[in-house]
Amino acid sequence: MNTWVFDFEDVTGGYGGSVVVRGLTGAVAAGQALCVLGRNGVGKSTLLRLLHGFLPLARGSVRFAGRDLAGLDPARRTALGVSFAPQERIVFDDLTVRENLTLMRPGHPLAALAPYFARFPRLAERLGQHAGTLSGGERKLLSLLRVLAEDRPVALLDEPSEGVQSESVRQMATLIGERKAAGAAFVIVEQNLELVEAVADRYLILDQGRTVQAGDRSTLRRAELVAHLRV
Amino acid sequence: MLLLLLALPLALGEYWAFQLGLFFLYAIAALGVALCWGQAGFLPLGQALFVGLAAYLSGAALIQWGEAWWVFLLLPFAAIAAGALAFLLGLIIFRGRSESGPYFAIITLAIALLAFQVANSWNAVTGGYNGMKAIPGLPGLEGFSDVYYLAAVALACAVALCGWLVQAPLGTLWRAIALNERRVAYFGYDTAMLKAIAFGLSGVLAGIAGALYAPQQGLVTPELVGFALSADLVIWVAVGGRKRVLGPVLGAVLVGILSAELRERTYYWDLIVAAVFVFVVLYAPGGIGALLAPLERLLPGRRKALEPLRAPASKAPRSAVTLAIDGVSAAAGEVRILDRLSLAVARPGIYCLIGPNGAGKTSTFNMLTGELRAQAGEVRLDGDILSKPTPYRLARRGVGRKFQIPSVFGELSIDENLRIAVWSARTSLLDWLRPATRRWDTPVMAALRGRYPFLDDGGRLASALSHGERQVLELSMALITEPRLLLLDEPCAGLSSEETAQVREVIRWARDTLGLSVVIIEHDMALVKQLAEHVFVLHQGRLLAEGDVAAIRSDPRVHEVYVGAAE
Amino acid sequence: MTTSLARRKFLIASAAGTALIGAPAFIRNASAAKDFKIGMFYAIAGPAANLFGPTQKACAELAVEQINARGGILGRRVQLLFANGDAAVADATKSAVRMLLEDKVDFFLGSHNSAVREALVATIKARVPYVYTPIYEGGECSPNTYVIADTPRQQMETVLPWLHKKAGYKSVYLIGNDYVWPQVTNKYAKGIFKKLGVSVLGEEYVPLGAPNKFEEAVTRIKGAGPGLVLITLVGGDNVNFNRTFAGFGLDKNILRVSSLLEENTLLGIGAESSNGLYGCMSYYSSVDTPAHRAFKTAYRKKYGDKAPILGLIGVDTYAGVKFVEAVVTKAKANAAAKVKSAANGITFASATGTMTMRNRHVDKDMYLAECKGTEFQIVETFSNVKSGQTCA
Amino acid sequence: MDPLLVTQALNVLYEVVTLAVIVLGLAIVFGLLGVMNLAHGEFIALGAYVAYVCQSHGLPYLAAVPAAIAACALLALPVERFLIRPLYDRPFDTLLATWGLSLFMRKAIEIGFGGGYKSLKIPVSDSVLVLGTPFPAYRLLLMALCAALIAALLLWYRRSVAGARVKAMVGNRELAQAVGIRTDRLARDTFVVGLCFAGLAGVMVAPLVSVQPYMGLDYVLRSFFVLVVGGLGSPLGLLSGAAAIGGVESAMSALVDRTAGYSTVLLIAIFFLWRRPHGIFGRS
Repeated sequence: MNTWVFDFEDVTGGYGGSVVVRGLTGAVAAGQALCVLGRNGVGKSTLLRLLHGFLPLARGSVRFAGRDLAGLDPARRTALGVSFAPQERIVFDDLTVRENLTLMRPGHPLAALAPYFARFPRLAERLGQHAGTLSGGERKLLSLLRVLAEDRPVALLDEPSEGVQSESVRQMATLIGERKAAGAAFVIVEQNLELVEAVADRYLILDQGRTVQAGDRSTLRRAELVAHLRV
Repeated sequence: MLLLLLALPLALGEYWAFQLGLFFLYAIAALGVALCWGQAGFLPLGQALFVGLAAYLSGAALIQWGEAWWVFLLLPFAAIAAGALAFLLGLIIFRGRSESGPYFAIITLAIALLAFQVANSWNAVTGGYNGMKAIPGLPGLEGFSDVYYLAAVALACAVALCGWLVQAPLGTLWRAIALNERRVAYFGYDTAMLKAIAFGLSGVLAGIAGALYAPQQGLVTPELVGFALSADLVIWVAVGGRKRVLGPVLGAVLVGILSAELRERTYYWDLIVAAVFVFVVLYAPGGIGALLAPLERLLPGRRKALEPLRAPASKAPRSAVTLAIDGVSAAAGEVRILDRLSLAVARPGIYCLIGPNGAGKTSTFNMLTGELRAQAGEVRLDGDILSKPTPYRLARRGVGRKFQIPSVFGELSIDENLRIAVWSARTSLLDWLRPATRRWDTPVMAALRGRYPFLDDGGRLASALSHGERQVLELSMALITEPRLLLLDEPCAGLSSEETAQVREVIRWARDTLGLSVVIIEHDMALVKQLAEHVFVLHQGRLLAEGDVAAIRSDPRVHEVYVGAAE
Repeated sequence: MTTSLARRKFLIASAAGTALIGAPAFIRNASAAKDFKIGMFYAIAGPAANLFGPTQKACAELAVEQINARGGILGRRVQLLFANGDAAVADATKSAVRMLLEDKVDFFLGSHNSAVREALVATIKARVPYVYTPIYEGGECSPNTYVIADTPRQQMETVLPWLHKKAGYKSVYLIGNDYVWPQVTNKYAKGIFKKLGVSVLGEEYVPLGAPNKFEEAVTRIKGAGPGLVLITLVGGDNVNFNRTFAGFGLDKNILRVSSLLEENTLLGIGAESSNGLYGCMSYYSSVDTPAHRAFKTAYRKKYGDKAPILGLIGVDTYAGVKFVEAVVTKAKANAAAKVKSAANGITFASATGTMTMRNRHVDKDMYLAECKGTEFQIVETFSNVKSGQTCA
Repeated sequence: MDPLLVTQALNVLYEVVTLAVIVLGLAIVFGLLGVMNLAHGEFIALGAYVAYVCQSHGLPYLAAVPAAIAACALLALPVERFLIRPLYDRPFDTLLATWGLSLFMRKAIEIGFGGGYKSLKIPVSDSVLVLGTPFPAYRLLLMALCAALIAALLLWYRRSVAGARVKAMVGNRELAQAVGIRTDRLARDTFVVGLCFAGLAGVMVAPLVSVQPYMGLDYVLRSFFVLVVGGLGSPLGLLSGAAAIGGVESAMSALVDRTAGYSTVLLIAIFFLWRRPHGIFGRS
C-alpha cells in the first residue's frame, strides 16, 4: 500500500492518434509538489492533459487516492478532487474576477480568500471587472487563485509563472508552500527555476516525450536543469 | 449507357418518358448543387433561382421566336445567363467574406425568396402568379416524350462534364478548399474566384435544366424560382450522395420520382422522406451513391501513371526578399499582443524567432499574413508598404507559410497535396481545366521525393500519414511553391531526432538552392543553435534582443525571461 | 359479356365494402375500356390538403354515386381517377400526361389554383374537355375548357351595390395578396365603386407566401376611416388580418367584405373577430334551398357523422361532376366540338340548385352571407348571376 | 399627439418586443450553443397548439404555460440526444438535420391536429387608452410580459450562478470542464431550455395569429435574421437585432406597405450575412 495521493504509470498518448509522450511514470504524496520540467514542445502540457482526461490514454493509468481514473471525464476528475489550471485560455474572459473565483462554489464567502488577496491586492481591487480585461500576468494569478480557492487535495498547474513578474512569482511560491503545509499535493509543469527550486519535492525532466531524469529534492541540480531547459 | 437511355422510352411508354425527362432535368440542376456542396464545400440553398431565371428566358425566347429552328441556338444563352448571374453573385459574396459556411446558404435562400416575390409580382414580364404561359414546344419536338431525348443527352453531357471537372485540377482545388480554404489561400490561390467558378458552373447546369423545362412544361410559374424546388434539390443531393458524380442523378431520379408517384397515394409520405433525410444526414453522409463504390472499383481502366511534365516557371518574383517590420502594435480584444515590434530581414538566410510562450511569435506571422490586424506601425516587403495583406496576395509575392500543427489536406492523396503546391503561382484558368496539368513536376519536387521516399507513394491519403510524415509533407509543399520568404512555425515539433535532423538538412538545402529567406519559430535551442544565422528574441510583444546565437546566449535579459531572475 | 363481367366485379367489390378498397383499383383497371373516366385534380397532399381535400373528394364521389345509380353516363359507369392538385405545377403536369396517355380519361375535372390550371391547359391542349371548379379571377377561355367557378363579377356585382344600399358606405379600402386574383377582383370592384360614387381611400397588397402581420395596415385603415374594407387576402393572411382588425376594435364601425371566406377560414378568424364581416359566394353550408337540403341529406347518409366539413371549395366539385354528366349525355360524346355546342345553355344540378353554362362559364345563384360567430347567415340570394365572361 | 402616430409607434414597439421573445429560444440554442435549429419555428407552433388544446378543454389560459414547457422539454430531450449531440461542430449537418426535423414535425402536427386554422380566444379582449388612443389590451399585456420575460432571462443570465456557468461553458468549454462543469449535461439543459422558450413564445402569440401547421415557417427565417444582425451570444445583440429587423419591417410597413417591409428585411439580412456576419456591434 503506497501513500501517494496522485500517481501515474506508463502514461502514453497524444493528439489525434499521434503519440507525444511515452511511458511516463510519477507520483506525489499529500503535502508534496512534483515538478515536471523540460523545454517547450517536449510534451509537458500533453502530460497534464492526459492526466486530467482531456486526451485519451493510449497506454498506462492515472490514480487519485488509489482510485483508477480511467473513463472519467475532466469534470468528474475535478469533482473527485483534482484541480487543473491549463496553460492557455486560463480564465473565463466573459466572467468577472469574482465569478471566476466562485463559479463552482456559489455562496461561498470570498473572505476565506483574504490571505491570498493580501498578497495580490491588484486582483482584490478588480473583483467586479471582467477577467478578459486583466493583463497576462494578472490572469495567471487569477488562475492560480481559482485553483487554490477550490481547496482540493490535488492541483495540476501548467506553467503558473509564465508571464508573471518575478516579485509575484515569489508570492506564488510562498502560497504554494502554505498549501503544501496544509496537506495539498501539486503537479506543476514549470520552466521557471526559481519557482521550481522553491516548491519542488520531486521532479521529472522530459525530453522528446520521455523521462530523462527523475528524483527528489536532494538530487535537483540547478546546472543540470539549465542544461535541459536552455541552449 | 447512352443507348440504354435512348431506348428506355420505347420500353416504358410516353408517360414515363415525359416523367423521366423532367427528372433528368432536375438531375442536371442537382449535379450543380453537388458540384458546390460535395466538391467545393458550400451549400447553395436557393438554386431554383437559376433554374427559374433560365426557364423564364427560354420561355420568352420560345414565345417570341418559337417557330424558327434557330431558337435552339438561343437556349444555351439562357443557361449561360443563369451561370453568369451565379458567377457574379458568387464572386461578390465570396469576396465579401471568405468562409462558405451556413451563412452563404442562408444568403442564397434570402435571394431566392426575393426573386420569388419579383417573379410573382412582375406581371408584365413573368406573367405573375399564373405564370408565363402558352410556351410552345421546341420546333419538331412537340410530343410529350420528345424532350426526353434532349434531356437524356443533356444529362449525359452534364454527367460527363462533372466527371471531368472532378478529375481536373479544378476539382482537386475545390476539394482542398472544402477541407481547408485558408490553407489553399496560403498557396496563392484566389479561393473566392475558385468558389465563384463552381457556383457559376452550377448556375449553368441549373440553367440548362431551366432552359429545357420551359418547352417541356409549356409553362413557367414563380414557384420554379422559390424555395420548394431549391429544398428538393438539396434533399436529392444529400440522399443520393453529394460527393459522387452519379449521386445527385440517383437522388433526383429515385427520390424525385418516388415522391411524385407516392406522395398522393401515401398519406405519411412526407413523414417518411423527412425521416430518411435525417437518417442520411446523421448516419449515411455518403448517401445512396456510396453504395456504388464497390461497383466503381470493378470498372477497368484505372489510369496508368503518366510521364511527368516539366512545370512552367513560377510567376511569383524571384529576386531576394527584404522584409521590415517597423513599430507594429496589435491587440486581440483588451490584450495587447504586439507592442511596437520592429525587426528586419535584409538578405537571404535562416532567421530564428524565439521567446517564451505568449511573446508574440505566431502573432507576428499572423500579422504579416493579414490575419491579425496591425493597429500601428508598418510592414515593408521589398520596400513597398504592405497594406491589407492577405495570404493569397502574399503567396503571390513569394511568401510561404507552414503552420505549427500540420495542415495538409487529409482527405486528399499525397500526390494531390503536392500538386496543389506545384500549381501554386504557376497555373492559369486554362491549366485548371487541362488534365495534363496533373503531370507537372519540378526539380525541387523531384529532389524532395528523393529525400523522402514516402512522397512517392502518391495514392495514400494524407490523413493516413504519421505526424512526422505530415510535418514533412507540409514543409515539402511549402518548398515546392519555391517561395522567397518562408515562415515556419515549429517545423520539428513532435519529430524524432532523426526526422529533426532531416528537416534541418532540407531547410539548409532549400536556402542554398532557392536563395531563400526562412524565418523559423523554434523552441528547441539545440536546433536554433544548429540552424540560425540570426536570432530574434521576442518578449511581451517586443523585440528584446537580436543577434547571432552566441550573442543571445550571453544576454542577461534573455536569461531572465527564460529561467527567471538570477539570484 | 365483358360488360356483365365488369358489373359483377363491381358488385362484388361494393359488397366487400371498405375493407377491400385497395382491390377495386386493380379491378377498375381491368374494366378500364368501358368506364367513363374523369381525371380529377384536388388537394391530396400539400398545405391545402387537410383544408379542402376531403370535401373535394367526398362531394365528387357523392355525385358519381348518384350518376352511377342512374346507370352512369351514356350507359358507362363513371369512374374517378385522382391526382394531386395541391402540388408543384410540374407534378400536376405529369399526372395530367399520365391520365391522358395511360388512363385515357374522358374528361378532366380540376379544383386547384390558377397556376396548376394553366399547367393543365398547357398539357391537355384541348385534347380532352376540362372543367375547372373553384373560385378564380376569370379570363380562362382556352379551347375545350369549361369553368364552374365564381368570377369577380359574380361576387362584386352582387355584394357591393347591396351593401351600399343597405349600409350606405361612402368610402372603401382595398387590401389583398399581391397576385393576379386580388388584382383582377379589385379592378372589377373599383369599376363598381366608381358607378356607386364611392371613393377608394387606399389599395394595398401584401406579399404572397411571406410572413405577414397586419398591425400597420389596420392602423392605416383606421386612419383612413373607410366605411367598408374589401379583403382579397387568402388563407392564413385572411385569418390574421381579420383577427388583427377586430383586435384593434375596427369591427365596431367598419364593414368588411372578404372575397374568399369559406367555413375553414371563418373558423380560423373565430367568433370574436367576425362581427360585421360579409362574404359573397355561390355556396355556404347554411344555404337553405330544397336542393341543398336533399344534397345535405344524401351527404350525411353517405358519410355519416365524420363527414368532411362542407364549403365552397369542395362542394363545387359536385357541380363539376354533374356538369360532365349533363353535357356528355346531351352531346352523346366527349369530342370537343360536340361538347362545346351541347354546353352552351345547358342547365345542370349544383349542391344548392342549378347552374346554367353560357360562354363556357356559368350563370349561378349567389348568396350574400353575414358572419354570426363562426356561422354564415344568408341575408340575400341573387338568382342566376351572370359570370361576365365572354369566351367564344 | 397624432393618435395614428402613437398607434404606429406602439406597433413598432410591439413588433420589436414580440420578435425578441420569438427569437429568445433560438438566441439560446444558436447564440450560446451554436446550433442552427431550423425546427425553431415548429417548436413555436407546438407551443401554440398546446395552448389551443388547453383552451379547447376549458382550462385557463395560463395552464398552457406549464403544459407547453412540458411538451417542448419532452420532445427536446430525445432531439438533443439523437440529433444534436452527434452533430456538434458540424454546422451544415445540424442545419440539414434540424431542417429534416422541421419537415417531420410540421407533417406530424398536420396529422395530429388537422390542417385547418385553429382560433384561440384572446384572454384579454378590451382596449386600453394610451396617450388618448385606444390600443388592444392583450397586445399591451403581451408587450409587458415579453419585456418582463426578456428582462428576467437577462437578469438570470447576468446574475445567477447557472447563467455564469453557461457563459463559462460558451466562452471556454475546456476550462469549464477543468473547473468541474459537466458541459455535456449543461449543453443539453441549455438546449432544452431554449426549445421551451420557443414553446412559451408560441403560447404567447397564439391568440393573435392563425394557428396552423405551417406557422413555424413564418418565424424561423426572421429569427435567424435577427440573430445575424444583432450578433450571437449577447443579450444586447438580441434586442438590437429585433429592433433592426422588427423595427424596420414594422416601420416600412407603416410608411409604405408590407412588400416594402418584407423586401427591406431580406435585403438587410443579405447585407449582414454578407458583410457583417457578427452583427451590428461585432468585429469582423
